[in-house]
Amino acid sequence: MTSIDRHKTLGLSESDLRRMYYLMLAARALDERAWVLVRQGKIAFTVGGEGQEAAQVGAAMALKPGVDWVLPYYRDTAVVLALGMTLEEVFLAEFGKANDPNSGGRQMSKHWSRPELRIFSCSSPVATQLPHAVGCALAARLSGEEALAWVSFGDGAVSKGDFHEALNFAAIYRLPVIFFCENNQYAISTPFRLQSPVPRVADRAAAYGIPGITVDGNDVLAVYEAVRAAAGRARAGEGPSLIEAVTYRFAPHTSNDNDRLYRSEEEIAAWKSKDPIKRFGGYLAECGILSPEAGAELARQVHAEVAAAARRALLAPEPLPETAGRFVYAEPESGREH
Amino acid sequence: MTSIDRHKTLGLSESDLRRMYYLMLAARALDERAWVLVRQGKIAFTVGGEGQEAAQVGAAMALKPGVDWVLPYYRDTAVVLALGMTLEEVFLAEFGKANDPNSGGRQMSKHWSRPELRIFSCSSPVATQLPHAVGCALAARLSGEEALAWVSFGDGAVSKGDFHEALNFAAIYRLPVIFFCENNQYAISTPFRLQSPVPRVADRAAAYGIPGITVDGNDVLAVYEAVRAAAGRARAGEGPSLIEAVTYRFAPHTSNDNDRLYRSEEEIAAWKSKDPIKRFGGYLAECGILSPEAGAELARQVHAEVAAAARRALLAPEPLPETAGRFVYAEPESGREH
Amino acid sequence: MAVRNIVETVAHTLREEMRRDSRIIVIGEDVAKIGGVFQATKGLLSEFGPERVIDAPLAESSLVGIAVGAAAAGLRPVVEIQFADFIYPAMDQIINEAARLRYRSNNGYHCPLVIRTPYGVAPGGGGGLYHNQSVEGMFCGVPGLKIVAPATPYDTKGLLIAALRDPDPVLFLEHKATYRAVSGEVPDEEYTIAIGKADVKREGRDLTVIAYGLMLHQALAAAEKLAKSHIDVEVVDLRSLKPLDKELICRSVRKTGKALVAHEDCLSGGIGGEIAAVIMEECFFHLDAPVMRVAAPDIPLAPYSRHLEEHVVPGRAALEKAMRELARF
Amino acid sequence: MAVRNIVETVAHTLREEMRRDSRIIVIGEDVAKIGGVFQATKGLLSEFGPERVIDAPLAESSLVGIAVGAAAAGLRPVVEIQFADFIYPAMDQIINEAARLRYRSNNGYHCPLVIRTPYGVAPGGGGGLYHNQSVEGMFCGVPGLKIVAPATPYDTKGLLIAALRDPDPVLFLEHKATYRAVSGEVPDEEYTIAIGKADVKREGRDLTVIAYGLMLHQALAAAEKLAKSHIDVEVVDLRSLKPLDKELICRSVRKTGKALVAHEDCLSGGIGGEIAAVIMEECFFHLDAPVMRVAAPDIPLAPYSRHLEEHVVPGRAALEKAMRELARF
Ligand SMILES: Cc1ncc(C[n+]2csc(CCOP(=O)(O)OP(=O)(O)O)c2C)c(N)n1
Ligand SMILES: Cc1ncc(C[n+]2csc(CCOP(=O)(O)OP(=O)(O)O)c2C)c(N)n1
Ligand SMILES: [Mg+2]
Ligand SMILES: [Mg+2]
Repeated sequence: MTSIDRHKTLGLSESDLRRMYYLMLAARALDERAWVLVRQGKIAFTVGGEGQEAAQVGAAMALKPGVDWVLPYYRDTAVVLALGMTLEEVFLAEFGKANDPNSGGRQMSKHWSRPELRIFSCSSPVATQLPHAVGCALAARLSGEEALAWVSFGDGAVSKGDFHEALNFAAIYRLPVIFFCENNQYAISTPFRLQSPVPRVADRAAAYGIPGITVDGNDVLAVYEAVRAAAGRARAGEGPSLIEAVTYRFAPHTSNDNDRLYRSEEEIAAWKSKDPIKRFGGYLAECGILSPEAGAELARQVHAEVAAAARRALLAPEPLPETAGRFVYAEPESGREH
Repeated sequence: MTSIDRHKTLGLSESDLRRMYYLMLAARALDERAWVLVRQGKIAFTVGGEGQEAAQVGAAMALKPGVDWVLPYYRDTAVVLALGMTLEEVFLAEFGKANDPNSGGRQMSKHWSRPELRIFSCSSPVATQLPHAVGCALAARLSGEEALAWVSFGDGAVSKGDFHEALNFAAIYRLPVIFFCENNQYAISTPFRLQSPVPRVADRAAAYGIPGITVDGNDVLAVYEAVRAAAGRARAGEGPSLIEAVTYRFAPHTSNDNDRLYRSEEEIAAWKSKDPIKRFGGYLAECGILSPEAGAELARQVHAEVAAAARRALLAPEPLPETAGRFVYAEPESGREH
Repeated sequence: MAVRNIVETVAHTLREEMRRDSRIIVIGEDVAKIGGVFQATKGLLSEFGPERVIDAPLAESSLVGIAVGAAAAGLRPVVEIQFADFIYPAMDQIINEAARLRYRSNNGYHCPLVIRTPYGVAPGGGGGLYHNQSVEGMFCGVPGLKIVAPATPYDTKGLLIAALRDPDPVLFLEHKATYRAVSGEVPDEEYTIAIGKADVKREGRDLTVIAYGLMLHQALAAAEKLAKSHIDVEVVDLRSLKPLDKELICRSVRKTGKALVAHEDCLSGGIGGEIAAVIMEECFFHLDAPVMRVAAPDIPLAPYSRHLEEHVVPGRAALEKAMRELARF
Repeated sequence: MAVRNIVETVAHTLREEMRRDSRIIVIGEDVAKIGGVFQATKGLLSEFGPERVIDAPLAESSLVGIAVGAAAAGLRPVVEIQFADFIYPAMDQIINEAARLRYRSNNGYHCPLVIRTPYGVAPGGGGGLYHNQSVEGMFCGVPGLKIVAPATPYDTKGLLIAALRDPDPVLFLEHKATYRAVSGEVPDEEYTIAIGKADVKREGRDLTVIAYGLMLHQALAAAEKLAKSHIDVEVVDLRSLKPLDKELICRSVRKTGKALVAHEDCLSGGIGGEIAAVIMEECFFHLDAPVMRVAAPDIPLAPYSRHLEEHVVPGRAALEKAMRELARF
């Protein structure tokens, strides 16, 4: 197998690869646009996944949209796009608009929720979603569904008791859960070595007797391969897996962060030279699937789409103040199935 | 090395061994007496460590009383006796008397606390003491003290987030902590296999990059050896260890439990045939340190001591109702150093 | 109509609802094999099997967290927290997750979850500082959560069915001292009691006592004693602590002009402050006396020694004294 | 005398006390290298080193738990919870451990621990449902704990020193909207303000407003406006939420005959109910009107969209309206 056969071995078609590349470009462009909106004072806050697109797209491609429970965390722009959320929907959340399908403007942006796509509701407290994923898997098993639960989180989340308790339960009951850590080296300013006594998040899997895989998170195909394998195990009743995608966050933690206080330009530059998008673009060019020129054209097109989506979202209506009290509890008249 | 040379290799003298045997007998007799007191209606509640004496005495013998921070859990009668708590003091707690040095009758029995011996205050919520031990070790290091922290807990406690968070922190900062799990196979009715996806608690150590040792918890010398080695590592600045002493609880969980609902007479009998006290008595006889006759005589003497201590404690004054409100906060007039 | 005590009623009602609704699962520490340390889930494992009745690992935070995920994904989990004193590790999942799920997803997800837990002092039970606590005061400020605390077998069944069918998270508090001590007739047929509805358990004209759980029974007993002194006490059983039945409370207080709120929890920060404030806000000009509170002093509940415990835990005597004082106004 | 804002005062006071007492350590997420996400621990790492200023792993439960152990073993830990919204995982360690340690050991151990945390809504800050919460109502029922919530730089210094020297656990609440918005003179010398003492920030005769944190400033501003309508408002700054300064509160209410309690937290279960109940108990016959409460509605605080946030968070306008209404009684 030469290096340009990798996607074939994985059963990915050329159109799959083009879609993956498109998703990575789109997520990047979207996140970058959000920073511009913050600087323009149009939104109060943003958080992005720039640099982590390979990890996110690789993982999402291995899931069944609308079937599997997906519990992404706040950096997973590319994940939700891959599952079917539109650019405009993400921007509606960015602006906190009334018809933001995630939360109707109640949550910070990137706090996902899309029941129709089985994208679970994401809150801010770190790691609380891990037990939720276990619960989704439990529900799926009990209902006789084939669904698995995929949940992502950062390297910081691994320190929390929730991580331990969730993996422990999932392992005891061999539940179909994929625990997917996007190890981007930092939890805000705190470097991984102050978060973890072991060099790899995947080393933690031994405590639960489950597979622990470390994968190059900037290699979209490698991530896809690892998650697909874990999904196979999950669907075959072989229980949970822990996957660590080693990657890097290019931008500050959020729009409230100044990352120059805790990491050097050199460090950032070194990681940027491993940009997962460039890398995947290189692979596509090498395979003759997308020439550099076609890639550049695609990037332009994506930027235009992103800009248009942002513009449309900006013009969408704001939430009505008097709706602030709705849905603290069920409303009988809301017509929703309880 | 023949089997009867073991204690010499460990540097334990004959009088050490006699003391260890005495402590095991005393703890057993004390715990058993407490059950009688419950049946007599003299106390409302008890909990005991019968069957776990080898683990407890073996561990405690490797610690420096009054120097090391000791955070025992509610089964550790033998641990506190080994550190210097008297039989009468334990009974004062059993009866909830005013001069119970543990809590003055405020806590359930076996909820230890003895500042003079650096025995930490033990509460009921499972596993909360693990981070406390880490904090004690942190304080000791910062004060330049040579003290380590030893903390014990059951197999159920391993499931809690506190376990994970405490080991993680201790490992990152290489703090002198010995995490000592008395794996007695059950958390109330819940068997270890429903608590743990891995066969050994010690397997968890891999997640923290620290030594994880499983030891026969019914072999007092083996436990001593393991804890002494961990203490050596801790004092040498090599960080924490996780030790699992595999043992069994002979009695019901507490006086409120009916263990026949979840385990068979055969299972209990099989473990009782491995009674750590009989086993150690056999070793002492084999070594010619304590003949069976002398052992029996010692047991009689211990029972008399225990009975006398219980009688004295029974006659001690009850707490005065109007003291119930004291020490919710510091009292300026109490004369205690803050 | 069967006569049952409260713990039997819990087990019986769970069984009946589990037969009717296959989405209900029961999960907690020691709830399956032995049917719970109080036997509140007795018999469920043998009827419904280990898929629906789960002996969970000792980890309250994920216990609730897993139930939140399962509830959102279509099940109807019933979590048992073995003692209310051990609910704190799960606060994050209860407050930040369960109670906010519907709101934050703009009605996209919801969380039909029941958290059952025994609370309160079992007098002389030797439970000490960690098997006797009341926690309701801490949760009554959590929007998105409902809290019920029935005091009779009849109300237990009706409210438990209502909780199990409620589309939002319900904290279901069972006073452990009532588990076996309080028995009563329980209809065989299914019925619900609306969450948020209080109940006048004794009518009276002179003053209103508002209580729940064990204190309800103490209040009723004290009211009988006062009746002999020709003081006619109305006793309101709150039953639901969130939402509060302000309407019924105020109707009663407007009638009697005097109110006493009783709870076993500490005075400061207990739910009594909220109720007293509501009464003042809504019925100030009907009040002939300040709203009184009978509660434990601000001391950790409850010290082990019976001598200390009795001193701390408010009982019938304290209630009676306060009621007489209030009547004298 | 330097002029400082509140967050600078926190950092400055910590530094001064750490110089005086080598037992003080600061531990929290991102407190060392970057000096905290709000810069409240800025400069401490470089002066005191990584042994005393610790960037802890992301784990609030053990963060407090480790500090409890360290406090009992002789240190004086200051824990930062990055946002009050993230304190819930630590509830067990705060309530069951820190607050009960002295009591349960019959004065054998104690826990001199300060937990600092920014709380409250930063208006328009985009913090959403998990960076805006108020948590004081939840802790005011915990015996063994003290709670302070200063509103000015002067009080921040005095209360922080008092907290750092207190032998018992103190929850130190810093309203994040005041961090940079509120500045004032801070004496250079050391001084303490007794925990449990409120302060009359504005004298008046017609009605008493009781507030703390950001609401104190809203109340003062509203009082100035009402002065133009010849309504003379007394504004009490609670400063300490536990213990409450009942004496000062009652002295003021007895004088004015009218009381309004204001907080940003939700109405139900907020600390206002407790205060209203106390006022009624102690000053009933001095009251010319019911004690009023201004608070957020029972809605999760606070939705992200500014349009929603503004609707939910009580501000100066709501206060002013209530004050006028109360004055009319
Ligand atoms: C329980 C909790 N504590 C603290 C925070 C504040 N906080 C938000 S993100 C974050 C760091 C998370 O790091 P990591 O898990 O590595 O994810 P990353 O942001 O690096 O992708 C922290 C401390 C929080 N949201 N929740
Ligand atoms: C947080 C918490 N949850 C539940 C309990 C109730 N409880 C007391 S002991 C116990 C089992 C503990 O088992 P293990 O840790 O194995 O210790 P063992 O009693 O077997 O020695 C449980 C569930 C508790 N004390 N604390
Ligand atoms: Mg990270
Ligand atoms: Mg055990």
